[in-house]
Amino acid sequence: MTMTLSDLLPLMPLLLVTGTAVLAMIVVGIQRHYTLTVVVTITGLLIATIVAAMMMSFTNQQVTPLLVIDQYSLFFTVITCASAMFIAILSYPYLQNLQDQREEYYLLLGVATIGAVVMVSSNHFVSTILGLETLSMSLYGMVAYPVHVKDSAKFPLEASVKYLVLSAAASGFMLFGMALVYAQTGTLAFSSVVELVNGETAGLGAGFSIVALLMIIAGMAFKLSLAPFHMWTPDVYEGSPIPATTYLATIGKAGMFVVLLRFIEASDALEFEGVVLVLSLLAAASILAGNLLALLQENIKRILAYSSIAHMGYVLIAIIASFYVEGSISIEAVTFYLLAYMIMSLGAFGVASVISSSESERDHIDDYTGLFWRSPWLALVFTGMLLSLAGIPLTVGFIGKFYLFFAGVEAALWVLLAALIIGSGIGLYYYLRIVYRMVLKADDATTLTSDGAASLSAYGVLAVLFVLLLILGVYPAPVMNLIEVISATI
Amino acid sequence: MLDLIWLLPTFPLLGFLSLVLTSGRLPKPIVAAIGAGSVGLSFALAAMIAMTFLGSGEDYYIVETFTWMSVGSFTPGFSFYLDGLSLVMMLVITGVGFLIHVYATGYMDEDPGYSRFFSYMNLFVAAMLMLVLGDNLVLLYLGWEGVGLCSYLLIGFWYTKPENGYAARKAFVVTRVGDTSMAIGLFLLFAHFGTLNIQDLMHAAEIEWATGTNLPAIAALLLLGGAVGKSAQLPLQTWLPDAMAGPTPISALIHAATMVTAGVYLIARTHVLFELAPDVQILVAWIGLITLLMAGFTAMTQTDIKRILAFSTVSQIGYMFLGLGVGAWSASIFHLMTHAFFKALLFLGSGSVILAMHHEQDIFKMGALRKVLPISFASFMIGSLALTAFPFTSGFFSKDEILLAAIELEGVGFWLWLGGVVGAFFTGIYTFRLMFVVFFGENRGHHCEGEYGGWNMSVPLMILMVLSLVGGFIHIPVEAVFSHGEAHEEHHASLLIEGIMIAVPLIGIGIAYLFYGSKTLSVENLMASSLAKNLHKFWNSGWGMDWLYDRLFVFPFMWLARINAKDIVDQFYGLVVEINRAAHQMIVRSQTGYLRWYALSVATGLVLIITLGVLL
Amino acid sequence: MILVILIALLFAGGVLAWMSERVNPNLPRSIALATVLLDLLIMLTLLGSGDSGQWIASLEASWIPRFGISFYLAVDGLSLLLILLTAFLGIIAIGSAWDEITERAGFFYFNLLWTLAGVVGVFTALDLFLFFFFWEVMLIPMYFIIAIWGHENKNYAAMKFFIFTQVTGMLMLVSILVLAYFHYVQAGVFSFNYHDLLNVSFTSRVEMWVMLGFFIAFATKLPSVPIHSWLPDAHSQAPTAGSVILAGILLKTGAYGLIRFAVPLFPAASMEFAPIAMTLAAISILYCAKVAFAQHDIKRLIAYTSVSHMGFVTLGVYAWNEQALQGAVMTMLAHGLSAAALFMLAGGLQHRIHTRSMPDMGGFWAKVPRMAIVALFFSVAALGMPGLGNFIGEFLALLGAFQANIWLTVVSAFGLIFASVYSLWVIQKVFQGEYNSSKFDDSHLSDLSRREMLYFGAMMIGLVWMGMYPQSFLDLSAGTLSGLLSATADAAVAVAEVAQ
Amino acid sequence: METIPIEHGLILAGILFALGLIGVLTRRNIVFVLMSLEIMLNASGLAFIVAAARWGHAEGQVMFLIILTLAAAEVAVGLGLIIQMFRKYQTVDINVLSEMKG
Repeated sequence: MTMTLSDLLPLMPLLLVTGTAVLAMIVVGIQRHYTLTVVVTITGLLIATIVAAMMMSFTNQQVTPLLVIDQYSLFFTVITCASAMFIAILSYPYLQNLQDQREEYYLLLGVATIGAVVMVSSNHFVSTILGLETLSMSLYGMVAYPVHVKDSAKFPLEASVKYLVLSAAASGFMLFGMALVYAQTGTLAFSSVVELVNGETAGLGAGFSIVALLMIIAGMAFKLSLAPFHMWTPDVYEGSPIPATTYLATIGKAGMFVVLLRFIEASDALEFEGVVLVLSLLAAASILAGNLLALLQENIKRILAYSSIAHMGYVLIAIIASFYVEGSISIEAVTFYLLAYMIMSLGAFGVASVISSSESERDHIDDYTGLFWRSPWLALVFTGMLLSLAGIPLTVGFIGKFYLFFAGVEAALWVLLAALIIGSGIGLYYYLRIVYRMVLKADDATTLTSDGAASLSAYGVLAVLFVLLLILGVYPAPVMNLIEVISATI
Repeated sequence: MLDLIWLLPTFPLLGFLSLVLTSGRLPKPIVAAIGAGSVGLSFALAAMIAMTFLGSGEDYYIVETFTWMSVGSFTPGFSFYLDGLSLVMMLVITGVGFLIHVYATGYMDEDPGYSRFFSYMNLFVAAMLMLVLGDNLVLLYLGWEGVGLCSYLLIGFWYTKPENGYAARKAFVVTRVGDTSMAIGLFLLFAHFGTLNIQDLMHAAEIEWATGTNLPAIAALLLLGGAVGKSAQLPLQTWLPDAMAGPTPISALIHAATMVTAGVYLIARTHVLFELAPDVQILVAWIGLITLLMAGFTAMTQTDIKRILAFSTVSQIGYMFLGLGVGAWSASIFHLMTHAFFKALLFLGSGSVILAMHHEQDIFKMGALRKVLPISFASFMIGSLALTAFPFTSGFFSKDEILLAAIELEGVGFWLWLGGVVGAFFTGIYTFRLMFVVFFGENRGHHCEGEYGGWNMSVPLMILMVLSLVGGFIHIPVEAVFSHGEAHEEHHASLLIEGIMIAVPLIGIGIAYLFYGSKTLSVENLMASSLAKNLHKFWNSGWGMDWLYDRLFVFPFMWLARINAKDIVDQFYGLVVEINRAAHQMIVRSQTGYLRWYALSVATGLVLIITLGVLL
Repeated sequence: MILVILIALLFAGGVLAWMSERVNPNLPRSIALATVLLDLLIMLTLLGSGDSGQWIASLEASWIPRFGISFYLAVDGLSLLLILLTAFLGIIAIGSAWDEITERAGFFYFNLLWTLAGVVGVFTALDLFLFFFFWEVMLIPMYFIIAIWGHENKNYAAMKFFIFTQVTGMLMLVSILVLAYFHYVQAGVFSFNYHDLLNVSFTSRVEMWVMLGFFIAFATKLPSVPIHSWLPDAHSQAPTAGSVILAGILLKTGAYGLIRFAVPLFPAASMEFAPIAMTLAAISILYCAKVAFAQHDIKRLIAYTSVSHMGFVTLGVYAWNEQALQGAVMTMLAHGLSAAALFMLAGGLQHRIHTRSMPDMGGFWAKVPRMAIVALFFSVAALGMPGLGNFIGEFLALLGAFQANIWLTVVSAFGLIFASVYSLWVIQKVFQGEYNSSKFDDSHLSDLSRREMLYFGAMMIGLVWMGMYPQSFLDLSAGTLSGLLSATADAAVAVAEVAQ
Repeated sequence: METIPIEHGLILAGILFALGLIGVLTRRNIVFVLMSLEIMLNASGLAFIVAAARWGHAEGQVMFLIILTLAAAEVAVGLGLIIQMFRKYQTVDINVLSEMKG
């Protein structure tokens, strides 16, 4: 259990992120300077991203029993760090006018990213819990960040309390489930529950294992906001400042999904029919509930929250399919879809973030009326993101959905595919409703952009995301190949 | 010479195109020259072609131009087939057509739609020529639909009046019912013989189909459907009287002389098929008989000069059908030709009367016109005599032949003959009722300034008068066409029968004289009884056929259309939307905002999935 | 390569048109027109090169190797015919938008050209993934055209259009994937190549389900009862150019899909399904003709007649013999022109008097005689007058269908009667009768301009050409169709034997 | 030596867990809610201890320590929020936090 230097090298990205957080703290400690803090955070995350990307080609090892640094985890480390960096950039103009200490936000962001990186690298309950709680703990802070400000636009306090209480309860589920699995298997690493049940080691019975697995799954389902554990999502999304919402919706979801994927693959949980059934029900319920709930929503954040419920349901289909399908196609599907989901969510929230600020959140659908004629580029990006969420070609969302369909067809999950189609059909309505609002004639001709230089960087982020959206939508082959390679490592 | 036959429809078609493309910008004389001239050219050419053809002694002549379409074995071409039958038809169409065109140059003189009128007329002639000259049924169908279209356009020529539009649409739709039946017949024939070339079809049918079997009967019935539609026979006769809404030259050309006889032509053209289906053939006769009687009754009750003539047309075509039904093919075609002469004459005459009376068409508002309108009177007189089959007028010969052929038929022949004779009796009554009321008696108030129009209206009338008188002596060269269908011996009718056939119309004329000429008998007295009143009303309405069809077809269709205007299928999707909405409203209520409620849902979810998982 | 240029040109032209708006608001339309004209010229060079049954031009490049997806475009006679129609109607649509679209013209022409690009892609793609890709690509710009430049109820109409086509499109995606998966199982490699997938064999139950996925998607686009109801809304709300594109081209992609994909890929299931499909066709023909008659909104009326006419296409396709197929193709072409023209007329009327309500109209003949004659021409064409293109199509379709199914053909033939009822009703309501201007503002009621006459004239010549010498068109598609027929002959025989 | 069967220990932990959960559901005072959460987390901790006893590992006990830390952190953040809440609403009734819904 001793750490060697060769163990430290694979941990470089994690260490870099940690270093970033620490450095930012030191900077704040020496002198409060908003821009400097932001620059330090962004630079650190950027370096971590690059280093992780460079390491991908040659790193594949277990570092202590807790973390596995393989190509898959590095892939998601890259995505996580990059997303965190994007969110940091988006936060910069958003928080610029906050009547409070602004710098600590980036510390929280950095720490949350540490948690996320740990999560995507974990194949051990301890590291899962450590990562998850580091992430959650920081997010409570990020969600509640403008709580001191008198005229903060929304209800950060309410959001944070709700998130905290429910999330802690869910952590409780997960921990209890882990304890039961541990009682069954005697190890805290992700490992096959099934073998033990069937093997000679004294197991506690299949029913026991199922309860254990389902409790863990319930906890994870909460974090992924799968129905019926979804109810916190819209309130927390709505109440948080948009960059925090973005973080919650992207990194928070993706990290957890990677854990779920590794856990399901390692534990052979799908050998139990009960688990398959429950997961299928969760997927179907999430797809239908998410889309139906979003149907007539007037608040963009709530729409995106509900739609994220549905999207998590979509991805779950591929996870279920992984049990039936030979080869790694369904893992690739999950991976690609998560990537796509990150891009489009970042983009969609990014647009909302750019036109909002900490004192006035523009998250009502009417705020977007006529955006196409007032800020055509923003509207174009937003349209692209929404269409991608709806799964329309030319965008990465279509390729993602294609993957899901492919996995579903190979696994012959007809009922879930039907749910996917119905859900997507309903989804079209509310995505297009926003698009329609944007192309309507605007009553007033004011442009909805925040002031110059600060938001320029945010525009850059949106542009990068939009280009990614299109490139991956039109020519996804290179990324597909990469994903094919890394998925084989799970 | 014969190879130039494709020019026949081309001249009027060019006339049509030039008139349409200039769309009313040409001065009237030029329009008249193009309109009438193109048909005149066609007539001249047709006459030359006729002489060449008759001189050549050939039975038929085919001119192929180009293949219309070629899809697998389906290769109809723009090919023309000339034989005795199409020769007669083509001469009647171009000849009578030319006269009517000339007449129309005067008749339509004051109409703002002068150019439009002639463009439609030219198109009609072109289409009609296509119909009779086409060597395959698809080309025939092209002409068939084309004349229908022109008929529609010309009935609704005065488009500002909604009732004219209604009449036009009624004419088109009712005939379209027949056309559809005919189209299905075409499909059937093609499905069985792989060709729609008429001559090939007839040969193939003779060889492959046995007489009296089902298939030829069905095919013949379907074609008959087309024929009764176009020729206004029972049960599709209702459109023709309403079609009188068009200008009078139209009524003369389309609704008397040419188009309405297309059904007769079709049956004559495909007579082989009908001979293979004797039941259907006799049905043709019965349809003709019943139609001619019904129309005869109705004609006696009408007061509109053109409607009387219209019902008389229906009735006369009934004779032709009767003739077709009894196998008197050439007699029918003969009657077709003579009818074209005298009915065109009557209509044109009535046109002169109507113009002179300032568009008054009610005969009871006319009277004593014989002095004021001598030419009209003369044309009416000659036309009426021919119509009533007064001896040695044209109508006499042709009708005679049909009735004699009928009585020679075994079995039902006598009854058919008797019906035809009764019809002739009515013909006498209603024709001379018209004559006496309009041209004799006293003037009933309407001021009339004498003949309207110049030579261009009177000369055609005179030519038609001559034709109506002597047309019966023309020999139509159709023997070769019907060579294998018809017995060619002279009819040997007994003197008694001849006598009856001559006397009955005269009796009819006499009765008309007693009622309307000398007023010895009073219509009022006759009408006193309620039975007579009701009968009058019933006949006047055309035996209530319109009433019946309205209730059977029109009203239900309108009703269905009205109640389902919103498209019930669409409502279904509306329902889906509503369900989604309702589901949203329901489920969104679960988002109460209360933390404890959310916690409850999480806990319930946990219990639920564990229960499910463990139970399975 | 030429095929890529065809599509890329439209995409690029669209972007250019959009960008050029900043320079001059009149520039986009000229750019759009020039682009489509250029495209048409390039297409014309394809004419006459090679036998119509062969692939005249093709291009295959690897695209997404993970799934064996290639960028595979190819053109044969049938495709060429349809892309020519696309370009032709594209020009007409630009013409109809020339004066009508004044707001945000750049974005409008961008959408128009992108729709055309998608359609050309659909007609040329031979990789099923690529086909689906284009199938969906054309929806979004069409959505924008309706949603931005549409009329009073545009949001509803655009949304309905989009959801209908998208949801059924997903069914097709599932079917495509099942097909690809079976190919994978049977051949060991992933492929979405049309020629590869033709060889996939199924059990009959599976084949039926997979075929249905395709059929539903195509039947929605056609459209066929009972999934037609997006069309009347989309048409009545779309701007004129949108209606032209929708009726003229977009509907044809559904028919093309049936001919190219649904039947050849699943011959046995299709033959088995044919009676049902033909029944749906017959219902479409009669039902929609009846509903059309009851409409007051002239564009809705024409939209329903479109459904009715496309019923003949379905009928022809599922009769699956030479005459019927050629009839279906001719109907596609002729209806493309006649429906487009009728929508342009309706749009022109709306532009002039700001209403689409027929009860308010009447007696326009004297006011706008040229328009009346043009309207008469196209109405008459629509009701199937011999000598014009629609007749050839419908007659051949029925002629062929009669050999396949007598009773359904007879029933469908009644559509000819109904067609005359509603066509003449429109003429009566709009152009005949008394002129009464109290119900609308007639200050802008002017006759067709020279430019409009040019477009209508071109379409009229097209219809007369199709009606009088259809051979030019029939020859182009004959090779393709007979190839398809012979490829599916075995299955047809087998199904016929089972039926007996 | 008579050992306590592992099932008994786990059942005890389960009961505790359920009690905590019920507390979260029924309590309106947010302080009690936090306390109930503590009970849930500690129930999990107990389960780990029991399981560790079964296997004779230290891992489970380490996990318990982690849970303790975690619970402490949780409560720290929670109490911070409660203070803010009390400032704003002058109450610790959790039902006041229901402004977002729908």
